[in-house]
Amino acid sequence: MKQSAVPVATILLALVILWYVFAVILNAPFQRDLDRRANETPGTVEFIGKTLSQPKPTLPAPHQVAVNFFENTFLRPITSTRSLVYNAWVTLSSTLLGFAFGTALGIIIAVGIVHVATLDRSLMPWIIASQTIPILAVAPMIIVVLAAIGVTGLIPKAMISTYLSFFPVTVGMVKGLRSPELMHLDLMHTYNASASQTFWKLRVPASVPFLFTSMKVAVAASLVGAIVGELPTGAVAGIGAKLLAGAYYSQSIDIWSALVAGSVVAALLVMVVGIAGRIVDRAMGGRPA
Amino acid sequence: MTGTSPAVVSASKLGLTFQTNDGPVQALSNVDLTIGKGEFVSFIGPSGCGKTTLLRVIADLEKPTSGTISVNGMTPEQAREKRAYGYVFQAAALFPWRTIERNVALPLEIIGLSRAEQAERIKRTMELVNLSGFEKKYPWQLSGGMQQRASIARALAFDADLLLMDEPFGALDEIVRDHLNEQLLELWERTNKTICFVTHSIPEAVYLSTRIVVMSPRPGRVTDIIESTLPKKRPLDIRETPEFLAIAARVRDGLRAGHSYD
Amino acid sequence: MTGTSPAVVSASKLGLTFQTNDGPVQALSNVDLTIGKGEFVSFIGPSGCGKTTLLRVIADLEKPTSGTISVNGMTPEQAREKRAYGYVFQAAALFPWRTIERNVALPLEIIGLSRAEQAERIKRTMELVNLSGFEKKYPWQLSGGMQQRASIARALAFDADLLLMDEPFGALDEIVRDHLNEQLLELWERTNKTICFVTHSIPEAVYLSTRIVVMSPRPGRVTDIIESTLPKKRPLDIRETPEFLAIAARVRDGLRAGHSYD
Amino acid sequence: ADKVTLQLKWVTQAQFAGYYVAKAKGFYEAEGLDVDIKPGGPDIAPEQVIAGGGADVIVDWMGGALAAREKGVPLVNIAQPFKKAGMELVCPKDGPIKTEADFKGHTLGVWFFGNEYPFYAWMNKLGLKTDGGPDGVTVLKQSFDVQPLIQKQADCISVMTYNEYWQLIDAGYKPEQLTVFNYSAMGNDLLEDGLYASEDKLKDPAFEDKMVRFVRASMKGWKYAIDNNDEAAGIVMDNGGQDENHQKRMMSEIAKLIDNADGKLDPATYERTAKALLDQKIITKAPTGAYTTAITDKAIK
Amino acid sequence: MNWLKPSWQAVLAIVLCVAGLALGAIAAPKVDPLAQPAGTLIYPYAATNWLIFGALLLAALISMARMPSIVEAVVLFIGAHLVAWLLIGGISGFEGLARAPYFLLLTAAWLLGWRCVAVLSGLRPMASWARSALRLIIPAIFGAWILIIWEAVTRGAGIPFILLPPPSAIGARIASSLPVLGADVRQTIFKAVIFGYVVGSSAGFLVAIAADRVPFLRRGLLPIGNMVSALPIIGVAPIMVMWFGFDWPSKAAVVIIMTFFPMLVNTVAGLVASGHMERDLMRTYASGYWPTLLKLRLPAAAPFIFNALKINSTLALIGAIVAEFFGTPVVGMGFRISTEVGRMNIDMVWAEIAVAALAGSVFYGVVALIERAVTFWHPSVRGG
Ligand SMILES: Nc1ncnc2c1ncn2[C@@H]1O[C@H](COP(=O)(O)OP(=O)(O)OP(=O)(O)O)[C@@H](O)[C@H]1O
Ligand SMILES: Nc1ncnc2c1ncn2[C@@H]1O[C@H](COP(=O)(O)OP(=O)(O)OP(=O)(O)O)[C@@H](O)[C@H]1O
Ligand SMILES: Cc1ncc(C[n+]2csc(CCO)c2C)c(N)n1
Ligand SMILES: [Mg+2]
Ligand SMILES: [Mg+2]
Repeated sequence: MKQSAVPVATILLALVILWYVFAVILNAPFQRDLDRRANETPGTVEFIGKTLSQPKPTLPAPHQVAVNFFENTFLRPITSTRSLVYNAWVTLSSTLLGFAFGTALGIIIAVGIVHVATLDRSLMPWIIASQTIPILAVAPMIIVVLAAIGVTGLIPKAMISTYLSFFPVTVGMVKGLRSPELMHLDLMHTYNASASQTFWKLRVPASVPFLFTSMKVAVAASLVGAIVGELPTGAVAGIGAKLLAGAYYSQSIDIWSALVAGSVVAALLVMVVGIAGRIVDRAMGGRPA
Repeated sequence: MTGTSPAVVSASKLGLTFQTNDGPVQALSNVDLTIGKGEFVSFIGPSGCGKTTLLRVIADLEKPTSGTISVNGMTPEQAREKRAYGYVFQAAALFPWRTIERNVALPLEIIGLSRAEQAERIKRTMELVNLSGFEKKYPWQLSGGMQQRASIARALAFDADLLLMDEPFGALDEIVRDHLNEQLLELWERTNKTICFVTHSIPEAVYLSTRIVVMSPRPGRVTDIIESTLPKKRPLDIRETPEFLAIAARVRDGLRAGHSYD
Repeated sequence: MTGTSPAVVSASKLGLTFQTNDGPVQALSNVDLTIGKGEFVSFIGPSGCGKTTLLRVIADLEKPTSGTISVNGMTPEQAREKRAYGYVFQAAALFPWRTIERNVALPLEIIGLSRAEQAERIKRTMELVNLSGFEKKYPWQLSGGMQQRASIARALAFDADLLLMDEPFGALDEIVRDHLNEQLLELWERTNKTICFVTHSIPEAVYLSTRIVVMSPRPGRVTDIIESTLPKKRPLDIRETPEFLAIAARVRDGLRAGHSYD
Repeated sequence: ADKVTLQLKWVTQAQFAGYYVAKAKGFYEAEGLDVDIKPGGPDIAPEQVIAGGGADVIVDWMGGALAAREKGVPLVNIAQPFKKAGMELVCPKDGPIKTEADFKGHTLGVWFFGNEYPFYAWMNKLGLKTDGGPDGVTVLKQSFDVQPLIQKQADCISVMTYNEYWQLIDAGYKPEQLTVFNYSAMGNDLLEDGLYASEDKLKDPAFEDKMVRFVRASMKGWKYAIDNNDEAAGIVMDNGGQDENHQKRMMSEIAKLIDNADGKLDPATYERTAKALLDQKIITKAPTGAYTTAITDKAIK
Repeated sequence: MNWLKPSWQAVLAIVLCVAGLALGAIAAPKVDPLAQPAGTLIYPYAATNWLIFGALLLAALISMARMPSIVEAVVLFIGAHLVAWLLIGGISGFEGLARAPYFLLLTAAWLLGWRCVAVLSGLRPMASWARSALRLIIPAIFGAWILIIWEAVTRGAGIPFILLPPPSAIGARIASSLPVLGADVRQTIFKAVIFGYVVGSSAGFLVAIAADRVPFLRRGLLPIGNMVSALPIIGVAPIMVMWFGFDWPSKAAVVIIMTFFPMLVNTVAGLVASGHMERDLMRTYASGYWPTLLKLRLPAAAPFIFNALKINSTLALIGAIVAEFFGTPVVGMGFRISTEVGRMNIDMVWAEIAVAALAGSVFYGVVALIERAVTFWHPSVRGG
């Protein structure tokens, strides 16, 4: 953890510099338009300064985003609907719920596919097909239908997260549950171990590396799902709502600070899953690389 | 075979052909064999002659492609389902995420033994293979020979009436080997188990067995079956007796005959 | 050591302690050893005494925690980077996605040999270990002994001046083993390679070696170093000579002394 | 009180101030109604919500409502608060387009999701193809912002008089630097925000009465909002609107579209809208019974 | 009783069928709009009522007799599908009027279909053509029942067309809109998806390698790579449109961002999957970083990398379609979906979704086939 501080900082610094360069380049044409319409001819330094301080820039400069992010994170009471902490929390809660459901569902389906020939043959193709349905297209319909039967609030959003996150888990776990060495399977066979014993004592431990890798992808997908799910619910609160509100009024700085908030949440979630994975690996006598 | 004791394994015209990417490989052909209760049968033969394959067929890990085989009068599958045998693989096949102790406990968990009984058996077998003190280590923290001993302990803890052992002592030094040979004989005598034992060591085969099955390669056939005339009680120095050496010579001849060198 | 030929391996006060979840394990302690060019040194000792660990230290696969070691006058790391040695592991370590032939070719690809030369070396070593005809098979389609032979072929094809072999013939029957022993001696004589050889077989150690290092366990120490007085040319039946048996007896005694049984 | 659920077509903004004001000022309560206002979004189709039973009455554009009616959701216009359309096409004066004659060969930003009908009707009238060929115009599906113009990806873009137009002004364009093609001014407008309910439900006198009260209170809300511009904007802000200044400006622009706040549908505009939709094959046969004046007649005496 | 071989599906089907009989008419009658004395009622299922009950009971009963599995499967197949056919045929003209027995019969027929699939899954034919035929037939029957239930429920319960159209309407729409669908597929899949998939997956792969190669990057790049994972499409898509224009390159950029992370994470995990002894072996050859990577670590990582490729094959499609909700030319699957929703042409929306599902499945299937060929040695492929 400690050793990563310097590299992360270095790379972030490089990114920020790159970001500034792009901000100037991307904001310049519009600034030139503005100046032309206003009949002004600023010097280079002044011009660059202006490109970095537009109220609705094409690409906001890092400091603009940082200021906005800081204000919305620390200067507002966390109960305020404008607080990023509040909005991140709203999104996070449906992310976590959806992730929990998605992981559970993904594992259950994988277990079914690995153990039941009928499911292996018939279900997998349809699961794949289901994943190609663009959620943004069906999310509103799902939410309308659910609202009609009285289900509102967290659950519909979490369902979209679930839908997006179960698939990586299924794919990874089908592979992982089938990854034990043949000799280990033979060993269990000689004990006439039941399917559930083989499952718990062999397949599950063998699938752990696949599980945690899949869960990292799933938790990220789940967050995307939660954000997408916020849109058709009227976008009242959450990171998705902030994004949308920013988009209506081209408030690019708001959009970017919401994006940054989303990314930070994502990085934290992925890190937590990674740490959980490492703890489990350690508990399983994992050999240091 | 004596015919008096009931057959534990009985194979006739057994054959097995593997289909591989570049054509079929005949691993067993026309194997006829009967093993009675309480026998100690060693299998010896050049590398790749089908010893492991034969053991795997008995254990229902491989299906023969011709001929018939029965174990305890049942199909191998039924026998396996009745947990009729314990198997020691040629490689240790320990689970890397379990400590040695938990590896030995694996079959005991599966048959549903109580914690206390598990602990008792683990302790006993770990002592038998001289691994006490390594209970809490993970497999990769053990030397090759120690891993092999752990896998023997696991099979012995399982305590089935038929033991299938595929070169269990291959990675052990002479002294440990002698010790384990003695222990195994003692166990066999005491419990009247039936043991099928693959080895590459002629003295080991002669020392342990009531019968020695000599096999020859491609396709794996049984070329000779040698009944041992040694008494049941066998001190280690029986290995210097002329009787012992005579049997060993006969095995060596059988082995050489089936070999492609010289 | 004679001191005339330059030292290939020279260790002094070598020690290695593994840190494990339940405390440190001292695998090597105070090992002093010099191996000259062209020597054939066998390591023998009870299971878990540190033979593999010592070989791994020489090969720079493990860092000693005390003492010093040099290989060809360099650190083990430099020697490894100069590709000073070939290593045969205790397990076969074949890559499952490569055929046997491509497994043997692996080191040759890495040192960048031409296709033609690769083919030539593969053919030669595959014949040497008697695996011709199995070039196109995958590892899991081979018996245990065949896999071990493939891994020997791989090391021989690599053709380094120092060979580190960890129980290379453990899974082979006596006849193949005798054959490979002869072949190895012949190769050693012809090429003046230096060979470090771990084995559990006393006759094998005596038959092959110019020196036999006897080790004792926990912590792994060198308890005896036995110079062989046998001539360089050794027909197989040298194993019946009294001289041979005397050396073997001395090794056995050394081994027994370090053992925890009897 | 009787429960009524209203589904809006878009997010909370002054475009719907009348309803929020009516709720905040207790006009609904006074009529014995308990109104639940559900904001919409870019991918909420109010027609689907009402079909699924999620709303009693919706705010919709007539194009969408008539299309849904043909697909088996019998929507009926019960009131038409917006008399004029707010949509227009704007082009910067320093660009290539000054008049309708200049369109050929250029890229125009258009909103879809049911908002594209007036545009296509107009192009139809001008005889311009919309397939991107050299003889026609290239159509760009515009997202909900004015970026295509700022990025110069389009030569003209769609705006609402009350919303995106002001974003252009905020972005530094001066009104005199923009050429505006207003659909209402050109007589190409199709009816925008109206209130629609289900024909089946309206057969129930109790429901009809509820709607009468709802429309009466809503129009009272609109009138109040027009008269108290800044307070109305404040109420919108309280309900989740963004950017107070923007809402105030929007409110005053909306007031120009509301006209006299009687909510009555002008049959002539209705006929023109229906015909334009028919011409473009958005609907296949002339709709019947798609509106009723009964509600507004009772509501506004 | 030796000739009897009960299955719970068939028994339950019979129970449901009897319950249906007890509850009366399958669907409510309606007023005939054409009949002369106005107000005359016409009744549904007048001719087929007994045929439906009869076929169902017969198929269920026969299936429980002891006979070759293949015959049983055929009987079940015919029974289940005949009943479904008659039910759906009979409801036309009476949409929304179905009563409880309609749904009970549908469930019973579905149970027979299920039993049929179960019987077929148990078959182990010798001929290889029969095996491949089964491999196709089983998912096909499963899928057919998804469609049958969908059709029967939407029509039986009279679900509004603009909420969920029946599959038959979607099918008709697909047939009549092939040119439009073709153009959309070309725009979305052949341009944005394939390009974005290849570039995004490669980028994730290369960054993983870079992070592996340079420890400094590993510590710095991976946390930042994790941040990319959550850049939500809806946040990023408008920005990409801003940067790369409204045509397909901006969609490809979104796909790149979406596919990057799964590949990054999986490659990183895969690179540590090789065994210790194998890595030691390569060390003894003083094998450099790249040979070790190529000859040992990448092959060992292949199962993980293919996982990412599979997940990405569906993600890429979602990404491209959703990105088209923002600013596009007037062609593309996402464009069509979002506009046709606005026009209440929900059948067209589902037609696009069906095409997307088909394309995604083919895409996934191709990746899975390549995986089998490349990782033939892995226990999961060798059979575990
Ligand atoms: N899964 C398999 N697929 C194809 N061929 C196989 C397979 N398993 C074994 N064989 C082949 O069958 C033959 C017999 O193998 P087996 O493992 O039984 O030999 P073995 O007698 O145990 O040899 P060893 O003493 O070397 O272990 C060999 O030629 C081997 O190549
Ligand atoms: N990676 C490791 N971590 C911890 N302890 C280890 C590790 N490797 C080996 N050991 C311990 O070091 C000691 C020596 O092991 P080593 O493998 O060198 O024995 P060996 O002489 O090769 O035995 P064998 O003949 O059984 O192969 C053993 O007690 C073993 O448990
Ligand atoms: C996707 C999308 N469609 C339409 C509009 C235009 N618009 C702005 S306000 C409003 C409400 C109409 O009642 C509408 C339609 C948009 N901005 N984004
Ligand atoms: Mg074998
Ligand atoms: Mg060792």
